[in-house]
Amino acid sequence: MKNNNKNTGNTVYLDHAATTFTDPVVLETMLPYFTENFGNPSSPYNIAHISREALDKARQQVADAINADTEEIYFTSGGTESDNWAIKGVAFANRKRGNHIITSAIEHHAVLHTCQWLEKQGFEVTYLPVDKYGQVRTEDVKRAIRGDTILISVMLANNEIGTIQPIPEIGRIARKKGIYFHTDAVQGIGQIPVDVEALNVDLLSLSSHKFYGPKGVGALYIKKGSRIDNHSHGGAQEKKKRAGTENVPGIVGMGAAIEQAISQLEEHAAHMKKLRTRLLEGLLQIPATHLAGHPEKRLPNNVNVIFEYIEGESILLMLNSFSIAASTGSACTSASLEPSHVLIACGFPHEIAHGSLRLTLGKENTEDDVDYVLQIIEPIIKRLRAMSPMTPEELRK
Amino acid sequence: MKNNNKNTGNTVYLDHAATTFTDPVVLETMLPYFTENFGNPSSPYNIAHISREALDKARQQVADAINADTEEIYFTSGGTESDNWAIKGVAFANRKRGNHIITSAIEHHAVLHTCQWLEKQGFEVTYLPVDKYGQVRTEDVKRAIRGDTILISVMLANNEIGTIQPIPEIGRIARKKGIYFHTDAVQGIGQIPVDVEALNVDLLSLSSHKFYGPKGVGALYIKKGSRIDNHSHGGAQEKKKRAGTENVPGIVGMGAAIEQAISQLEEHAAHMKKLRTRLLEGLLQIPATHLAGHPEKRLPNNVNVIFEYIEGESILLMLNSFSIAASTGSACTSASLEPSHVLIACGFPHEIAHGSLRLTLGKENTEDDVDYVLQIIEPIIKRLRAMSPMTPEELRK
Amino acid sequence: MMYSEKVMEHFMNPHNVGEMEDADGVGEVGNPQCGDIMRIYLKIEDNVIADAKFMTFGCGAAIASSSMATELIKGKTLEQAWKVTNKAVAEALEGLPPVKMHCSVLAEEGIHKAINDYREKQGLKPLEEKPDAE
Ligand SMILES: Cc1ncc(COP(=O)(O)O)c(C=O)c1O
Ligand SMILES: Cc1ncc(COP(=O)(O)O)c(C=O)c1O
Ligand code: FES
Ligand code: FES
Repeated sequence: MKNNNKNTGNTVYLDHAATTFTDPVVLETMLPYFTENFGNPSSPYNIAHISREALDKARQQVADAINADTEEIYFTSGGTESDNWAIKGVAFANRKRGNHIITSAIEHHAVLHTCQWLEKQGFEVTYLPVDKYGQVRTEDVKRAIRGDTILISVMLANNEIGTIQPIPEIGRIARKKGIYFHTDAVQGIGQIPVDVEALNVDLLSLSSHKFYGPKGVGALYIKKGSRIDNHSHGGAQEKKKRAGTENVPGIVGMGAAIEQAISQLEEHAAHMKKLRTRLLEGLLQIPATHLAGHPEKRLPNNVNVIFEYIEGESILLMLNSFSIAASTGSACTSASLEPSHVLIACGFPHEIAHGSLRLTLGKENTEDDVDYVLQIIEPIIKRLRAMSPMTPEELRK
Repeated sequence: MKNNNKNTGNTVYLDHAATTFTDPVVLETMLPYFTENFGNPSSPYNIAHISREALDKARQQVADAINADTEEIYFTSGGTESDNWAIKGVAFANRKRGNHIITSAIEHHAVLHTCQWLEKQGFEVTYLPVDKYGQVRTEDVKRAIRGDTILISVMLANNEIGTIQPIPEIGRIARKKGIYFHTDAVQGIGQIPVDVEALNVDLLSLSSHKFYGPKGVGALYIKKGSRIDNHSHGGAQEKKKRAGTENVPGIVGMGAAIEQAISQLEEHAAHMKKLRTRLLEGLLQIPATHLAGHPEKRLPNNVNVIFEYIEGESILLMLNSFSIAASTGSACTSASLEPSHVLIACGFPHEIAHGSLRLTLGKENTEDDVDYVLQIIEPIIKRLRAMSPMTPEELRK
Repeated sequence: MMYSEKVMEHFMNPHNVGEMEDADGVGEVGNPQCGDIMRIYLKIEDNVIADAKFMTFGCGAAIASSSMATELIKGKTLEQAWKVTNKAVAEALEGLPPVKMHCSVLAEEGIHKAINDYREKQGLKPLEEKPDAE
């Protein structure tokens, strides 16, 4: 019954939003850059020239994937660095123009915690609310804009509930007002089309390990002419904006992975949607189960459901004992002992948010995986509800 | 005659200070973490537990290598990030105590450019001069200290001339005054013993690709109790000080590489010194050739010579045509068209600094490599001098 | 997983789960910070805990702690049971991760509340919580 995938072994891995394995084809492209083609791209001899060309190629692959120019792509160490750089970099470089920033309540912590830190540095930040599906309302964006607003940052698609945000519309508003617009596309890329022109963005964050590339590498798209502080100081790498010897194998891997992800986009999305529908239909058969996030405007690989009366970590533990890997927004798995800020922003009460289960599909998943999960999960929910003092009588049987 | 190494192919690679290949043994340890053991270390299921344990092990390996505690090791994306974080992080976190920083004129750009940037933010920076061997004088450190000095940053060993700095002594001075002391040990580790206790440092930077580990990963040692700002904001990784999904394969590689480097330290240094002596003796046979850096207090793998009357880039080009990879401090290879700030700080006039050649040995180099280089280089120097209007008559023959 | 084998054993196959119709003492506690709820039922005969049951809404540590705590107090006098600390529960579980210690505190508090519920029904003065119950 269980899938036996060559990467995930006998685990049914349903946490692709947390990270993906590096595709063996991608890893293959990286390997020569660890050993033979190991030269420092800044060096002036043949062996280093190969590294430089590899960087150029990867930059082209990333640029092509999001319809940007190669000079607009800056490699970073991951999505968090890209988000931190975009937001701090634009904030400080444009402080003379104003010190107000707009973001949303459901951003990834890489954006939220950066904004909170900026508040301590004297910036003012508006955190936009979302509707019950986790969508930012464009009218709220319009209303939040002030004369001193210098940056808007709203994610393309949410990592927990998969809700896709109205980025092109927000971008249009931002552009009309001459306000920088950043989007965190870490979860979107490889799942839905990402085109910096169509999205009307000035900055866009990517992270390689979310689309079958290696961990520890990402990119920031910076539209030509944008005013942004350099991220780090040192050598002349990345046009002097982000110093440090380049992670050549990682960047090569990111390039190969994004090219593959884009070339397989439609096929992949269709596969994901099919599995998602099957999975979701099965899960919603379980009583007192709710979908979190938007029913349609969501990432094709994201399922997020809430089982009332029980707690997410215990669901994960039981799933783990059946070799199913998943995620939850329960407070009990977070260091802060607060349930997911995303579910709370969608209006779920604390005790309900506790029962969340996120299943994010990946390309290696099969219908058998879905059926296996459905078969395993129902008795788990029943057992946990049987133990819970909150479960109403009729659900205990 | 030429070495045929399985990593450097038919290149005689003598630029190990720029970067090293990833040791195949190290790469081997990394591979499972790209594919099977790919879980996100923050996730609560078995497949992720393996990643967490791998991080723990690597952190132990790095801690052991420099005689630190595991809680004092923070993984970064490389030496540049470590330097940037150490200096900016301490500067801003301790601004209330003072805004004066001391560093040296021969630091890597990752330190120098960071300090220059801090000057724009209102900090005052003293750049200590060096003697003709490139050494900072401890009396100069003492003299430079003011009531508002909050940080001293002096590198352990210089990347261009290999000169080893009196770090334990500077550390003693800093500690007595209660001033944070950072050292950039990027070039030292794996070549000379590095012990944070013996060095009296509070912060120490490392970069994996300088000791046969992968590129794109480094570490910052932060002594317990140090006051330093967080580097990036987001998830709770690296004890909330440096957010971002960990580069697990890279970190595993860094751990394996540093353990290997330390276990082979003496043997490696002896091998390097033997080759270095042979190489240097041969090079100094060439007339009007000078050693740059300290004759004894230098990294065992570093040779830096200056050939009068000619220019480094042309030497590199010719060496490259004979498959020899090397480096120069000539202005002609630097984007800024300035010769090496290190050679200038040592007192070499501009036109002399132009003729520098850095050869940094590595573990795969052999006596045959050295003999090959010596055989190739003499006629190259002769040819270039024959073309140069500056060459005195007696050297043209 | 971050839990000990013992925790997983008690989580996967918890002892003493269920409601108790004719309980002599019931204690319900919850950690508002975390939104978890634990209900402890006691059957008491001659000042001895003849049976204990629990219902818990919470994480793996909370469920395993409920199971272990009820197991530990069965057969003990009320005075002995009162002295079963959250530390004893955690130790019996071969340790809990530091961030999960508060889940075992819940078990200790639940037992105390159930014992005092019984005492009050008997017209006895409730026992006092030690201020440093942690
Ligand atoms: C939406 C979003 N933004 C940013 C990040 C951070 O990326 P990384 O962990 O690669 O730094 C993640 C993933 O954790 C994410 O899902
Ligand atoms: C002394 C020194 N510090 C810092 C660095 C920067 O390290 P990285 O290029 O890994 O960021 C280097 C190498 O380039 C170096 O030699
Ligand atoms: S002579 Fe051409 S750059 Fe110096
Ligand atoms: S019940 Fe929430 S952490 Fe244990």
